[in-house]
Amino acid sequence: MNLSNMAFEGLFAYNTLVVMIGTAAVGFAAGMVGSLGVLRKRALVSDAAAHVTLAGVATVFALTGKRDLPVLLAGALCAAIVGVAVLVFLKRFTRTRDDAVTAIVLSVGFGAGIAIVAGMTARGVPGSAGLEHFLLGHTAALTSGDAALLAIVSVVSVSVVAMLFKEVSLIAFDQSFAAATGWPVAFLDYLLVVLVAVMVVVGLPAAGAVLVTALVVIPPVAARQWTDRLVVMLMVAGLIGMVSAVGGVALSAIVPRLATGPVIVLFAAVIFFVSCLVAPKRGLLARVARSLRSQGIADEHG
Amino acid sequence: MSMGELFSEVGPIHGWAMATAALVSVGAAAVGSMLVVRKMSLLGDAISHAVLPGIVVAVLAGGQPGGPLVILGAIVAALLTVWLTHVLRRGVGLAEDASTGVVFTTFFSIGVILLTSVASQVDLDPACVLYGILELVPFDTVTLYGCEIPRSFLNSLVVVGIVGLGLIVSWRLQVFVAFDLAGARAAGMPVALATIVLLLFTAMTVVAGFEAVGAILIVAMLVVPAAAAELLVHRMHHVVCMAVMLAVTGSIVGYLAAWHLNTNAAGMIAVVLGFEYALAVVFAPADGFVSDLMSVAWLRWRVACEDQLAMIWRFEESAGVRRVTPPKGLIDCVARQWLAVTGQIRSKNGQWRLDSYSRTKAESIVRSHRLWEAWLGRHADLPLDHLHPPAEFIEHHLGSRLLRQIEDDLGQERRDPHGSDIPPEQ
Amino acid sequence: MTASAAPPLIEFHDVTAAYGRRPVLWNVDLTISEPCLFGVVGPNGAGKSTLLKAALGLVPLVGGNVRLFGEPLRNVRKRVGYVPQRETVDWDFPVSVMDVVLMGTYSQVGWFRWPGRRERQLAKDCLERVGLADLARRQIGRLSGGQQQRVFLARALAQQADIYLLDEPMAGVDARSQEQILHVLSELRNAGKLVIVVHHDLRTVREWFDAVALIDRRLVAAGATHETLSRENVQRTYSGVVDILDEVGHAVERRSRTS
Amino acid sequence: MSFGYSKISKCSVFRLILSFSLVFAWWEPNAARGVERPNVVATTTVVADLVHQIAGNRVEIDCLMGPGIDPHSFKATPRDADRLARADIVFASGLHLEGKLSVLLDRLARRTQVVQVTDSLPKEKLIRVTKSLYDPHVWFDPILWSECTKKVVVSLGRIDPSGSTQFADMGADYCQRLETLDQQIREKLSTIDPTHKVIVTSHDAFRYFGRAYGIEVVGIQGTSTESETGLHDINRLVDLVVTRRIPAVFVETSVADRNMTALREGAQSRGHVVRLGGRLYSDALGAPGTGAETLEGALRANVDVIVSGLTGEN
Repeated sequence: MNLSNMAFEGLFAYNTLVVMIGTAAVGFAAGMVGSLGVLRKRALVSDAAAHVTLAGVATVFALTGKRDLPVLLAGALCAAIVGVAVLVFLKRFTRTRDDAVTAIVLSVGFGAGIAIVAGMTARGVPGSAGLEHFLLGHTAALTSGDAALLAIVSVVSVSVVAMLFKEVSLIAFDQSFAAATGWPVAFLDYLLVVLVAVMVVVGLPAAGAVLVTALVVIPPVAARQWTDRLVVMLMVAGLIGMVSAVGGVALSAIVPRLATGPVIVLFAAVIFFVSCLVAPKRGLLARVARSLRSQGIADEHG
Repeated sequence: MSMGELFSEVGPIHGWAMATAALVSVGAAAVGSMLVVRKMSLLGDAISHAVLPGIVVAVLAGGQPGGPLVILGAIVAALLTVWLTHVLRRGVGLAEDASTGVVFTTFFSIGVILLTSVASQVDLDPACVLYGILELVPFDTVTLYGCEIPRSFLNSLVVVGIVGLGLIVSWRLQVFVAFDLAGARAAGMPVALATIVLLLFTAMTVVAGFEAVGAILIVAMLVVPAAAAELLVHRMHHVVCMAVMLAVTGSIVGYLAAWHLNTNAAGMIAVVLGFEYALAVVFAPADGFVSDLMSVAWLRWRVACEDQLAMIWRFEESAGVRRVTPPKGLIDCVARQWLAVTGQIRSKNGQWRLDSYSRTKAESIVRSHRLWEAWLGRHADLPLDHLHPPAEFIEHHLGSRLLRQIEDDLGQERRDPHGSDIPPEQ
Repeated sequence: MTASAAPPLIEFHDVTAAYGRRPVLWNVDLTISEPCLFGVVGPNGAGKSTLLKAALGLVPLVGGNVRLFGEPLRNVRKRVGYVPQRETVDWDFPVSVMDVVLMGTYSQVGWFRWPGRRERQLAKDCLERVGLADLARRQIGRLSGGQQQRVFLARALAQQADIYLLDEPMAGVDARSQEQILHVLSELRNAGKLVIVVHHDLRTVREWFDAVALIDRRLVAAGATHETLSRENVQRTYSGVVDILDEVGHAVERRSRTS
Repeated sequence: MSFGYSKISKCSVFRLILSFSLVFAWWEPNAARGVERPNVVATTTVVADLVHQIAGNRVEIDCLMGPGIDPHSFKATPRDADRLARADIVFASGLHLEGKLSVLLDRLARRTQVVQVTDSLPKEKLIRVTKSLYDPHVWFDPILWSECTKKVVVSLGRIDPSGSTQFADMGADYCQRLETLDQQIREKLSTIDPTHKVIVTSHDAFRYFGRAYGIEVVGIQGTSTESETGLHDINRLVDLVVTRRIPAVFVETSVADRNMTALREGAQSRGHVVRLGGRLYSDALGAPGTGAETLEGALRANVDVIVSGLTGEN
């Protein structure tokens, strides 16, 4: 009785609600934006963008000496946009493969960030140590301001996706047709990765690099199991992202000492694995059933 | 100061640190070349996150930081990651990057949850348990035959030795599988074995790399030198050698730069490796931007000079009927001046003349022009007046072997479609 | 006829097209003034697809130019329909047959706006014409090869173009689909459109196409099918004497890089 | 020849050449300096202060992690290796405060003297966190910390025998000062309303402080600063703060303060305004000139912040 009472209270506490709103907004938007990213085979651009932000954060700190969140966020955003620009540039104009380009941007960007931070620390610049914690999540510590920012960016990203859905899905599906009919493929391509980068940067202080990457990748691939329609996939991905966020937040509000961000990721992962098992057409069970049935028919006829 | 004093207490600190970085980078670059070719570059990053649950479990089971149990836990977690990624790709049909993304984020989250809930009372900073500090590697030594050798260096030596030997033994198989998976399978090669061995090597290298030089650096060491080497050279064993060279120089230059700038060596080495890659992008002999620009510029210059020579040759051939027109653009103007200054053409009574050397050159250009016109006229459905422009373009590109081939193809024909004689080969 | 007054429908003027630096299609000079069913025929690797891509600005031209309706491509892009090769897309992509056909209307719909009722009706009609109306909601990967090709054709129809460029629409396609596609193409021709089809099967050329271009890295011959498709021309197309062109192409690539 | 280390920074061209030559150079810790003072490397500012209080200017103290640097986010540079290599003796805090470095220090002990100052403390006086691990933040209990002086005095005496009496005197003197400080702290803290004697802060660095002065200490994060927080813990803290009407919470100099912001917002939503009591020094002391560059100064500053926060002087 007492236990359930406490759990109940925890679920409706102010902080729980704030965190739930913030992460649900990010979960929904990341699911939608991520769907297009995953279909364009750009799933891990988010990971690269997240790591590159450290260089921006460090540079901005070195220039201004301020550790205020808006200043650092601005630096992170610049770095992420430059990072994905380099990424798109290298993909277009060099022979290096996509995944290698992602890994290069990720590791070199992060290394540069660490070098700048360590350089400042070694020179005794106060406040410079631990800037890389910017990449770690503080999901449980979202404030109403954070949640509002996340909600706004999520609304903006969802509207951009809604506006450019037609164009982006076209280049994702059939690039040569898109080019032949006169759509600016390179521009749209860049727009998509910038959208992902913005998502990542805004989500970083709240969710951390790994959670953002997870929210951009896992809900879309889970949603893909359930549907063959793109619009539906985007919606389902957004929904899965949202459900994971709400579920993870609720669970971490009930059970003590359960880090919120990782629980959200685990929720999404569980949804993904369940989807792989029981999805109506593509799921493992459905496929097994199909093969059994066709075997049965073959037996009857044989 | 005597030699005894010189060698007394402190070893060559930075030398050992650099040697360790270089050694790890050799293994990483070799394995990384394979990974890059097989589009598995992101595995390093994935493993660097995904080992966390393995470490936590190992520590909970009583493993000591840097001890064998922790390393074993990390390797097991790394192999699990790799295996699950593979299953998702094959079984569910996910793309490589998506399956990697799903697995490593999930693993990392499991690790953090274990850390905060089960192990929250342990002051278990994953960074302390596994990730080495390159700069301080030389202080952690073991004595071997009376020599103080850093433990990480020895560990890396063992791992790099195993990996290097394994790669050399399975070299042909690995290369075949990397370039033509379907073909290798069709040829009945043990493709699965090759893949498993490669992934095992990757896991070993990455974990050993963490332990020696830290997580930031190993991801860079795996991919960046290999990708740069791929831009510079083309054959697989050249790629591996080049990648190893780039990795080693990157390690040493990066460490020195870190010393000079007083900053973290791992971060700086990653930056230097990135710089090497950028240099490769810009200056690669075949595909680099600079060589592209240079070759285009050089081609334009050569074309301009050759056009001048050919024009004067035609003037001489026609015994003055055709005119030597004044140069049109700047480059033509400079080209003619250059030819005049170097004595290849001379002005005599207001008429331009070729010397014997440049006459040979001019003749071969005209020969190439007319041969091409004749050949094109025979083989392509083109009106007579459309033959000249393509020949103007091609005349600068045909070598003597090709010209002979074209001549053979034309048989007895010794005139171009406009009726001019084709000069014979010199 | 009126051809003298109107500019030719499509005009390749001395087109040399390259992949990277290596020319793969040499000096094609081809003008088509009248609506017809036009076949582009040649052996594998002859540069047939490259010819279409050159017309669409998808490969760089080393020399020459292409004009459509007497104008450069960018002015008349909306009047050109395109059916790419089937291998170029990810068939596992989560779109239905209807969605794909609607893509044909996107360039008319323009930025930011969604296809409306009119476009949906158009797409439905196009699907009807290729005989796939009943499969409109199916995911595109669950169709047979021939059906997929017909979906692509329907998408091109939805572009409502005046010139249609089809890249190997008959490759790996069942007989029923072939018939259907051919039927639609002749309908288009009868409606006064120019239909250019890249084709690799010599046996069917004579009965299907009004005019052909024989291509093997250069234009061998072009004109009305019965005149052009002579034994001699075919031999010249398929004899491979022009393997020399490949070598020249490589020479151009090499010379412009390293010399 | 011998280089004065401080001269190196003067000329950058010289520095560049040197950076290459240093790679292959072998150091001798003593002969390499013109100055005769022994070279002491301390890991954290707290340890550096302890050594400084005992040795004064008889030794040259070099602190690896400067003011405001959380030992958990320490990134080494090649120069740190130089510093360790040139050290005559290395003082560390011990009890795994230095993370990865702790392991290395154990190994370093084979070539240089390494003194982990908290090692000498009897285990029963320490706060046990798990089976084998103890809370390392001993210095927040001045009396317990003063017990570490003995070990420092002995170790310093070994490398500078001529100064050993001076070290012993200064050590005793320092212990006395810490005792006085302890009394002062007790007096100051007694002004706080007993129900408000709770320090809510972002990580569990103040357990010894709490034990010594009878103050409840609640941290959101564990002892380590890297792990993420669960929502349940935040809610629990909000509950605690609101039900006990705690007037202020505290953040630390070296740790991110997001959790505290969220906590205050949560309390505010339930009608209880919590002030940000101010910054407490935890793993690192203040920069020179702040008055908190010594442990005594930092403890006084902390106590002032705590008292003014918890007595509700608005």
